[in-house]
Amino acid sequence: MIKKVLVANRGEIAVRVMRSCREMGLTTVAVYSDVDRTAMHVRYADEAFAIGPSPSAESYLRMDKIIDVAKKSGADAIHPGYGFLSENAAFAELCEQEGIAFIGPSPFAIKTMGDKITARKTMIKAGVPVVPGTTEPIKDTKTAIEVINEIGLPVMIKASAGGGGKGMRLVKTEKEIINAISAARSEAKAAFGDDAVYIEKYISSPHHIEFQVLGDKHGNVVHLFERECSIQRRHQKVVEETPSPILNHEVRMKMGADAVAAAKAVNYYGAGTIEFIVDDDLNYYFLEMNTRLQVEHPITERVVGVDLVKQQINIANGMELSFRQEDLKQHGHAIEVRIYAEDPDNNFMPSPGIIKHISEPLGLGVRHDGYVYEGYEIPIYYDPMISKLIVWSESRDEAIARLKRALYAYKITGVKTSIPYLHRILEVPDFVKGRYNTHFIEENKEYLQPKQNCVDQCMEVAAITAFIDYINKLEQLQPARPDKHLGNNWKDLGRKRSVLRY
Amino acid sequence: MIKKVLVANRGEIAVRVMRSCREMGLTTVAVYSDVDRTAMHVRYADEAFAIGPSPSAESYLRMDKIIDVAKKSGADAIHPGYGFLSENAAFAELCEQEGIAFIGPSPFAIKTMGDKITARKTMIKAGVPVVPGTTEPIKDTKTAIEVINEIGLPVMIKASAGGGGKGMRLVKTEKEIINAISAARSEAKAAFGDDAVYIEKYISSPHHIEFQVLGDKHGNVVHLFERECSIQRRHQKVVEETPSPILNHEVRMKMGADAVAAAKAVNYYGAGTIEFIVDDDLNYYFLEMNTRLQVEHPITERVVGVDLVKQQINIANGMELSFRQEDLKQHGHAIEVRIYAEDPDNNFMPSPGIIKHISEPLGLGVRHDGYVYEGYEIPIYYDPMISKLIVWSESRDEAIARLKRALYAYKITGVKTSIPYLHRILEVPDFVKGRYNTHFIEENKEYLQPKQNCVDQCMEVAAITAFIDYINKLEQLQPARPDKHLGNNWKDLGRKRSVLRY
Amino acid sequence: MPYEIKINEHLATVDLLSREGSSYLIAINNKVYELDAIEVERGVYSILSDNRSFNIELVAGKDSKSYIVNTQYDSFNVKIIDAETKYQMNRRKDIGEDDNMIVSPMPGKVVRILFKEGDKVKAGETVIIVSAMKMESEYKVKQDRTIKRILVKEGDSVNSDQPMVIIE
Amino acid sequence: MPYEIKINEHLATVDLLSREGSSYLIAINNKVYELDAIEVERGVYSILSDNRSFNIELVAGKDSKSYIVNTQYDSFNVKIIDAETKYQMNRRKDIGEDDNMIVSPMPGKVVRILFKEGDKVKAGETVIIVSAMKMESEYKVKQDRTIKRILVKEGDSVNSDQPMVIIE
Repeated sequence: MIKKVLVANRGEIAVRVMRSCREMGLTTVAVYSDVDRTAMHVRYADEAFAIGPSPSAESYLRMDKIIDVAKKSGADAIHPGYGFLSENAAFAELCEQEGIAFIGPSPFAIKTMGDKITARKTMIKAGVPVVPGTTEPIKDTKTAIEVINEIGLPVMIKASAGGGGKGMRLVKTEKEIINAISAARSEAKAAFGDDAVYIEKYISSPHHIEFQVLGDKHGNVVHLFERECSIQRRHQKVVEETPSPILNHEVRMKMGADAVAAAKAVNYYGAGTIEFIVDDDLNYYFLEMNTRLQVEHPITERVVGVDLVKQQINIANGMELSFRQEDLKQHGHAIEVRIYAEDPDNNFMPSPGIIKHISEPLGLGVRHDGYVYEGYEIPIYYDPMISKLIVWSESRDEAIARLKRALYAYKITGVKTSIPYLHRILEVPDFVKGRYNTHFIEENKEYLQPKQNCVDQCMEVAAITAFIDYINKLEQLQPARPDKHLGNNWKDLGRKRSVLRY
Repeated sequence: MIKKVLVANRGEIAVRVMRSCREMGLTTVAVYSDVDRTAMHVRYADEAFAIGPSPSAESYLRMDKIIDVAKKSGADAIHPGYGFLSENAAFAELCEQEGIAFIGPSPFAIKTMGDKITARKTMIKAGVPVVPGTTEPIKDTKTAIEVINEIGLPVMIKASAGGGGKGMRLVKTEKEIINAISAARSEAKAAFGDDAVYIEKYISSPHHIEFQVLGDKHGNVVHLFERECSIQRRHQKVVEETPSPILNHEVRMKMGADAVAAAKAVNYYGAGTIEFIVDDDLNYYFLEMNTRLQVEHPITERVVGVDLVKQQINIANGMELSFRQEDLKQHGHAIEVRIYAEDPDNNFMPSPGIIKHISEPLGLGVRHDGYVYEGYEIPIYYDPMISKLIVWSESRDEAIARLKRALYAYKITGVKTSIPYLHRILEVPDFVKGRYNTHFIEENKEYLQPKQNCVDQCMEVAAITAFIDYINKLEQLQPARPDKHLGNNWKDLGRKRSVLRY
Repeated sequence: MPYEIKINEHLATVDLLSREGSSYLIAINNKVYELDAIEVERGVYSILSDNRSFNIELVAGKDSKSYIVNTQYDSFNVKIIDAETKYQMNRRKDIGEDDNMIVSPMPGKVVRILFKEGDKVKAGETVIIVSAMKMESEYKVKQDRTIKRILVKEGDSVNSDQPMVIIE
Repeated sequence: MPYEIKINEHLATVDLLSREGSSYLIAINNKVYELDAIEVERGVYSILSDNRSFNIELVAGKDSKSYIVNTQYDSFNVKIIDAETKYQMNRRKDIGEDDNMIVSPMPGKVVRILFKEGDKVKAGETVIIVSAMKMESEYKVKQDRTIKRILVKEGDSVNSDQPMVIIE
């Protein structure tokens, strides 16, 4: 049985994994890059080991160093979190060879699902619907053009080895074809070292809906229902919710069964996610499988009532799943938003820096998964996500109201954040109605523009507050000189009351 | 319909009520005493009005001032929270007269349930089981002795007008009778201005289990299951959980039906709580009704999935309950602990003061209802509760593990808190097994003693850290003088890294 | 003594009329506010004005007279203009305005420079690309401009607020 | 130069052997620790010692040499003893030890004084009752004592750390 877990990650997910480890009585080991010495995962862990310079290629992606720390610390398992080495089959294999439990799926499952074309073939064989398109990687432009003519426009060109939107091109008209193919191929080459692409029918008005699955090493696989992730900016999810506002019970059950079939096709064990693309008529197609924990897993945890990290660890321990499909139900509605250190009013420019002040939202139905603290400097080397705010309520409407209330109380100064932008999303009529697809952000640009909410009084009070701070500070700098112009009744008592008591 | 709510309270409950108001789109009005100008409820509200000096008798208990603010601000409803005016029938009546909605039960229900003897009679009439004892207030010692002889020892003497443990005496042997009666009567006189007492059979090994009820103004009443509140120190609840570890389905349903009958007996509307005393054989007796929201209401909200404050407001709006009894279910297990500003290792001495630093626990299954912030001074005038930590999990065992994990991450400096003491409670075998009654704290004194958990290394690291801070501060005070004894390689870079970056 | 104050692009006159403890009587553009202001957390003020409750966050700007002021939903740049500031503002005009520089707002790495000194660029064209936090940011010009000087080269690390390109 | 340091009731010798950046080599009672110490939040240090991670909170004591140090589950009183402190400790002995005073640890109100000056009190008896935060606290003596002086009267407000009764 696992006793000591090395978490090969940083940020909120490292802390989140360690929380579940702590609840299970397991010792935790953190690894950290130079810039992360003061990061929360180092402070939260029982033990911490330095693994090199700040760029992740020299630290968090260095398998040798991580295995080395596992041995030195006596960790008997490694949790990879998401990103970094989490979907690296070679790393999973290396752990196996070194006798360290990899808390994740088998190298075979990672490999099969990691290659989009192999995954597609496997799904076709398993009877899971896929988007019409090529089954073989295309390595030259001529074949690509032939295939596109066969499928019919619009089509999407995607890097075979890709992810995260890199090497992707939408082609709507004939004259774009050649440029799009060569652009996609060169981007794929640069990003993944492989210029193979594949071509798919493009679904206009697509919904991105994914199913959480859990499988054990005894062949049992269940799904934990869906997550609606259609609100994306540059292929990055911004808001996720469950249940999906567009699914009905019948389609949900059919998609769930297909998700289970997809996982079973690769003898999947661990936590994984089957991503589907769904059109307005609720036709759905397998998109890809993420063979790891997802950023947005908390909404599933909240609605289904299962701690997914604990399940991952139990599965890695060889235990059987403690529930069957029919034991699982969806209760109420959960929404997650991702708070980034970025400036939404300035082209989403990343905004690293020192957190000067933070007030976290509290109360009924609010979960907050973060890792920053006052005085912490968000480094420039990694993803600028600060935290995830997850709310739950009985109904979707109440969940939206609760999320607004939580965002209202969530204050961070020192860095710019996406909080005002998230607020605006929640006000967009299409979102309120639950009628949106992956074009949501693009189609609602107008609504998402920064609006000055407060005028007159509010702006004047803002200016006056700065002025008061200025004259107070001035006063403190000149304690001996009585400032006659500062008005009457200047009393010690008053002065004491108006300065911060520390 | 209610549009603007005055919250006639302070601390965590005022903020908690305002959160639900905000989610419902209602404007909130805070009232505050002199010392509470900087309190969170003032900061969180849309509007705030001063109502007088710090002692609550001159501010939060002044009905005239509160009604005055309601009129000035145009508030159409008042939420009293718990404590203060929440169970004051005269205040509820005054609101009614002034045309302001009192978010709570009718004056009649408050009055009937507020007097223990009237309540008892009403329950007997309604067929709800009560503890064997007197039905009339006893005003002289002679009658008291007669009654005690009739009921048989052991008995409990209680102040008729009382609450909170004042004017209560347990009598186990005959020779204690006379002293106990006169002590209880004089204490009752001093505390409540009324020396009437009543006498009840004393249940040894008692469990305190209460049922949450909700009634609307159309005669519908439901219960939202129980809360187990047996862990009490000096009659103050310390830990609450739901479901109760000792109830079974049959008794739960019977008690729930009796709770509903009790509420119906006073035409109850609003949120209320029926407290029962339960013996080891699951015989149960009506103890009293609290005609307000309870401190421990969040565990019910979590397990049943209902926002009780919103229900209160809907009921005050004259709406019918949106669910029937059969719609309500218990999901999983919730535990609440109350964090007080007190020194558990020094006779629970209150510890008011300035919050120097606070780290709140986050993550899966954790709800935190607080009101303090860094730099806030906990005043001496009110209850020293800082916050409530509520955890949920599928199972009781996992909920305990999660609570430990949350307490582990919950850090407050500046004031002493009950956090270490709560930690110890969670380790007591009787608690772990769920086998405890109201004598828990008394019977487990040994387990609850402060233990030095860390020895050797930990203590030495503590000392060294203080030493490092000391030499660093010394260094900063003497920037010009090179301190030769401070070792080699004293470099600017190093110095920068080891001081706080703000 | 009235002060001039700049709020985003607006100029206003602010005057402290009187003060007692945390109560202030302040005129802004001749409109008088009576308010109670207390710094409750580091950089966070609780303001009561006409019984309305505001939480205002102040973040220090480039100097002790500049603030970023956050209200519930908005953010303002506020600058107190005293004699020294006025002098500096006049002086700055002589050596070229801020708008004539492309400045890196955060630490990062120069990925590409698309023009050379002397080139003419059209409104909306990208001049320089900087990478930070796994993302590339493109810096464009808003009007037709000429590249005057380039202060960095591709591959350079840049700090926050470091001028990279001077345009005119 | 080694310092003496008092941890609760224990005395120890602490010596800084060397330091580089945030890395310290420190001997405590001749046991050598190599550790990395960074103040990550105001008053909170992150310590890595032998790869174990500690979060240590320091709360300022009565003077700059006194600390309350909180580790995960424990709290220690730590005092750095320099020459000045030693002098004061010796001096204090002459005018009576701390134990000879009953001091109010927080602001409150004197509810009752149960003895008068000159009275003899037995171990465990309550001398004075102070009310604060809706609760009454009884202050008892641990051994048989005599009331020497009473510095407050019933109804008085007291501040934190205010001496109320001197006993001997």
